[in-house]
Amino acid sequence: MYSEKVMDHFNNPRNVGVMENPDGVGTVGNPVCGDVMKLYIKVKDERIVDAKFQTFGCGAAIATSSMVTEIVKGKTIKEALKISNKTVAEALDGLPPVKMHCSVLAEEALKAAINDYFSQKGKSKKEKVSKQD
Amino acid sequence: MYSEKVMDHFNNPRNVGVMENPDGVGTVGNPVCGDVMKLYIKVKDERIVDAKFQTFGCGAAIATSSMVTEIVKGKTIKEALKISNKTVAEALDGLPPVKMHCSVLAEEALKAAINDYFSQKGKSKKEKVSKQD
Amino acid sequence: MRRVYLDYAATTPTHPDVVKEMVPFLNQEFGNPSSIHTFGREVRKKVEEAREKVAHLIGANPEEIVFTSGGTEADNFALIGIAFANEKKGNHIITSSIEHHAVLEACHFLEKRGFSLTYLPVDKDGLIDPNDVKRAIKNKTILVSLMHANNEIGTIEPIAEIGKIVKEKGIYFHTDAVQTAGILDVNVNDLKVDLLALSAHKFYGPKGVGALYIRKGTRMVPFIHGGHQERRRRAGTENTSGIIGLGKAAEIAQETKEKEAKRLRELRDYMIKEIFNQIENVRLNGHPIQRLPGNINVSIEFVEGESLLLNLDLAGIAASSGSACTSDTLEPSHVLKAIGVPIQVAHGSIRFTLGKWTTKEDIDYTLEKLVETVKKLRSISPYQHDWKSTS
Amino acid sequence: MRRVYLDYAATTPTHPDVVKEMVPFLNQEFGNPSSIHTFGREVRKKVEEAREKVAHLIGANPEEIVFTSGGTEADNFALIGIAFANEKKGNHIITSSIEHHAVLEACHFLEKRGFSLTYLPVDKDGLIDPNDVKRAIKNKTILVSLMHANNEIGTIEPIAEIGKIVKEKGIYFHTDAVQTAGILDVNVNDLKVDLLALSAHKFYGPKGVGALYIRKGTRMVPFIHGGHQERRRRAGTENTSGIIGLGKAAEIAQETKEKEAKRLRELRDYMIKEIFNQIENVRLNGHPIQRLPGNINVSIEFVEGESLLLNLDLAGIAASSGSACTSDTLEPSHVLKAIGVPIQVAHGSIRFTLGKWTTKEDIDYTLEKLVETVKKLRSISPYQHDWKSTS
Ligand SMILES: Cc1ncc(COP(=O)(O)O)c(C=O)c1O
Ligand SMILES: Cc1ncc(COP(=O)(O)O)c(C=O)c1O
Repeated sequence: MYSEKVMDHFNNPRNVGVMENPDGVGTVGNPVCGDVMKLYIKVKDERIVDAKFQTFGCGAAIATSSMVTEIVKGKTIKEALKISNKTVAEALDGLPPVKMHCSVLAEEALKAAINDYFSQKGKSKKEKVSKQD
Repeated sequence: MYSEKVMDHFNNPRNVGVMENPDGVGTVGNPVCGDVMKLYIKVKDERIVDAKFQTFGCGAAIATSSMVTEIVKGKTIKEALKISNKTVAEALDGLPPVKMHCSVLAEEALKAAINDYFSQKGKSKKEKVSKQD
Repeated sequence: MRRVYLDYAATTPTHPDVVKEMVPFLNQEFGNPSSIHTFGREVRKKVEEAREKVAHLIGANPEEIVFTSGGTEADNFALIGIAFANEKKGNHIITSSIEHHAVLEACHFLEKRGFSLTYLPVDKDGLIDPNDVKRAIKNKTILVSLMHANNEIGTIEPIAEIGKIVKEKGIYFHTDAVQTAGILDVNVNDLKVDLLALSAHKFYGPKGVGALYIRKGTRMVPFIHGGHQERRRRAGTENTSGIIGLGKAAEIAQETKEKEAKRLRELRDYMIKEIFNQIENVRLNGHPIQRLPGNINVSIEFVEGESLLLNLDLAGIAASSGSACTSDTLEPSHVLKAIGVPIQVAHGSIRFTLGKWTTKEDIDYTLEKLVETVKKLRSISPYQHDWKSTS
Repeated sequence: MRRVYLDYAATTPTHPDVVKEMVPFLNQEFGNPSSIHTFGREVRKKVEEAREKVAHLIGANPEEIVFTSGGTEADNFALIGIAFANEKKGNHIITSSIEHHAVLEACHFLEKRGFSLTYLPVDKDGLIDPNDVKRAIKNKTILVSLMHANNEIGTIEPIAEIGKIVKEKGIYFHTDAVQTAGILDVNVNDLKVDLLALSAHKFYGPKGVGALYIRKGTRMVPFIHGGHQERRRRAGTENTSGIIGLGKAAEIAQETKEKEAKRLRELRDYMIKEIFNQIENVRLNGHPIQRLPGNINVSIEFVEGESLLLNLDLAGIAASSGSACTSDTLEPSHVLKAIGVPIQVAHGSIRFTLGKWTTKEDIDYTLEKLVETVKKLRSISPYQHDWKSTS
């Protein structure tokens, strides 16, 4: 069902946990739908220097959360905004069709965290990032 | 499907063949239906002293023909007229339901042969035997 | 790695003695039972012996047993066969909201073809109320179809009591006994049913073979049309090795089911008790007592079911989030919904089903891994502190 | 006693290599392929491999293969699934008078439910005329269903030619290839069919499993309703060992069928020639050339078929009077009737079907016993002198 990469990230998720004093936090999903992702980022000079997550959800939800934190670390905010759900899914060697929505959730969580970062920086009005599909 | 007795009479039919100068001959059935029986009897002092048959038909048709000739030998005409299809079927340890009509055919062949015997004796008007079901 | 199979309600391994009976009918005694030659007649005899064994298991006459390709076909046959044969009499059918998809989807098919369906509710333990059945019966009702025990939550329904009501009204009564035949005492006369579906692979027989009991005199049309097999009630060359396997499984079940059920109930109750002892915020789904001997279904809050299953699988443990056939969808189970489990809680549901080869050691190992996994998943979850328990 | 099986068209022994593949899936790899745990996933993989092999055998894509409980279910599924899904478009279906009961009885079922059927005639060799198909097509025609080869008389129909006609009209085309799949070259694109039924036990696979090819985009409803198996097109827990056996049988057939067909044609023609040499008043039923490699069907006048079969059976030889599933009735075969064999001659018909383990010695032994038996039965018959040959 899942690729080896998915299973690896599911079984040994990277960057799990709460971040103290994050620069941005995004929470997406809904327990009724079975998936909630909370993504924390730390930003220095417009570059994401650390990322952490907490996720309630299926195997794909946990793996995509883990993968997106890995991908995003070291990227500039600009670069990070270019990360799409496909980037995440491909980095995991693909996801089953019924699980593609988890990668969308991961993308949304990242965008939400970056938005939060902008808000905190008082930039929210100028550079509001819109949710992509 | 068939009892051992049926298979025995089918495989080694008793009294097969043409009878020279029979006292009565009955032919029943129709090749279109898949069964034709021809029964010959020799009568002495109102007693059937010999019987022979020729049959075109299924295993049950051959076995019932064989059995009826065995049963009838040595019987008086009166006794022979009491032989029903059930007598024949039971003597063969039963027949499958779809094959019961073969025992009816055997009974009819016997009745036809006896009728023929009566006709030849000029008795046909007085003692005509009616077909039973 | 230790491997522990706790998904006996999804399917069971075929008993080695059953396998031994089956194999010769693949290659040696391979005749078509409809053939009149010796090759065919030898097999015909064994098929009829299997029919007797299955009949015996459920207190029926052999002529009342029709072999099918499994429980699903048997359920479809019962519903569609009765519906199409009796539509002049009426078009109303009563069933429940917690039936297996084999019944529910056949009902949806019939709805599309002009039949009217009533889906009865169940209480919080999954029980159908016999009074609801009584109230639902109309002039046009031709069939009531209710499962003997539910495959997800294990609740055993009051079929005999309902049977009495349905019989009084002169309506056909079908029960899906796929989860109980070969496991519990199942008798068609005690249950007062006209039709009963069973499936070999739920009691140590092979997959792909089952049977429908059809009470003598029941008016129905065939479901699979063709040759004269099964007294013209089910066409198609017989799955001879499968049928003979089903017969053997029935024979073994007849002898062992009582003792085995007792053993499983003890293991089941031990496991439930320990889950409650060792994990917080858990609820048991299904009736606490009127319950299949091997069924444990719990909702573990703040944990999502699939990750639970996958983690257990990585530890060698096979469990299920419900019925195997729905696990490829994302919708939470219709059964949990029907008993009123909140959706976010339903997501954290897991079913362990115990069987012939389950040991206490298996249960202890599973408990250990379950506790570990729940701890881990809750620690990853953003909600371990925020969420309020809903139980 | 020597035992000679010449009823391969009724069923075949499962190939030892197929048995070897199947058995582990009963007891060891016993998981339910719908389960997401390892026990289930291991089996799912094998089921999908089997699907690929079956697809490969008939030139299809794996997603176009749906496993069924045999040829009969596959035929029912094709006819009823298309009919119910397309009834808004039309209610007319075309088939032939020599189809297997699996098709004919499904047609009768549909007739009772408002569909209109045309049963095309055949010529004296059993051939369907493509022009008849063309002429029978109406505005309301939604499906044409014609068999690839006849199971009784072995005639191979011009399916590709008919497929061209049907396709031009945009009508669905089903072929019952139960007697040809695994035996001849069968390719769904060459044949231009949208649906094709096959059955494992006709080519050295197990009984009780088959497949329906459904061309991508074909509009149809499921026949068995329930869980999500087979991409929701056929519900019911999969007969895993059976499906894996079917896959293996397909693989073996792929490699061996061409050579085997050649070998059988030679044996077949030898046997036909010798029957005509050694027995008087015999006629061959079915096409002399467009004929299944292993099929011999002859009417032996002045002899009744069942006694012929029983006598051969006593000599250890298994043959058939037609299709196995009709041999429990007394009616002469509808196929022989359709090709114009007089009824009294039809009664003396016998079918020998040759297969993988048939040797020349088997044929010679059979010829010897056949000649003996015919002689014996004709000598018992009241008609050996009186009857006129009708041939
Ligand atoms: C209650 C119930 N009914 C019907 C079925 C279907 O039976 P089968 O798997 O043999 O198709 C199942 C199991 O899958 C079941 O648990
Ligand atoms: C031409 C044909 N169609 C359909 C069938 C039915 O297939 P099955 O025996 O697998 O049900 C058969 C054989 O019995 C057949 O010969």
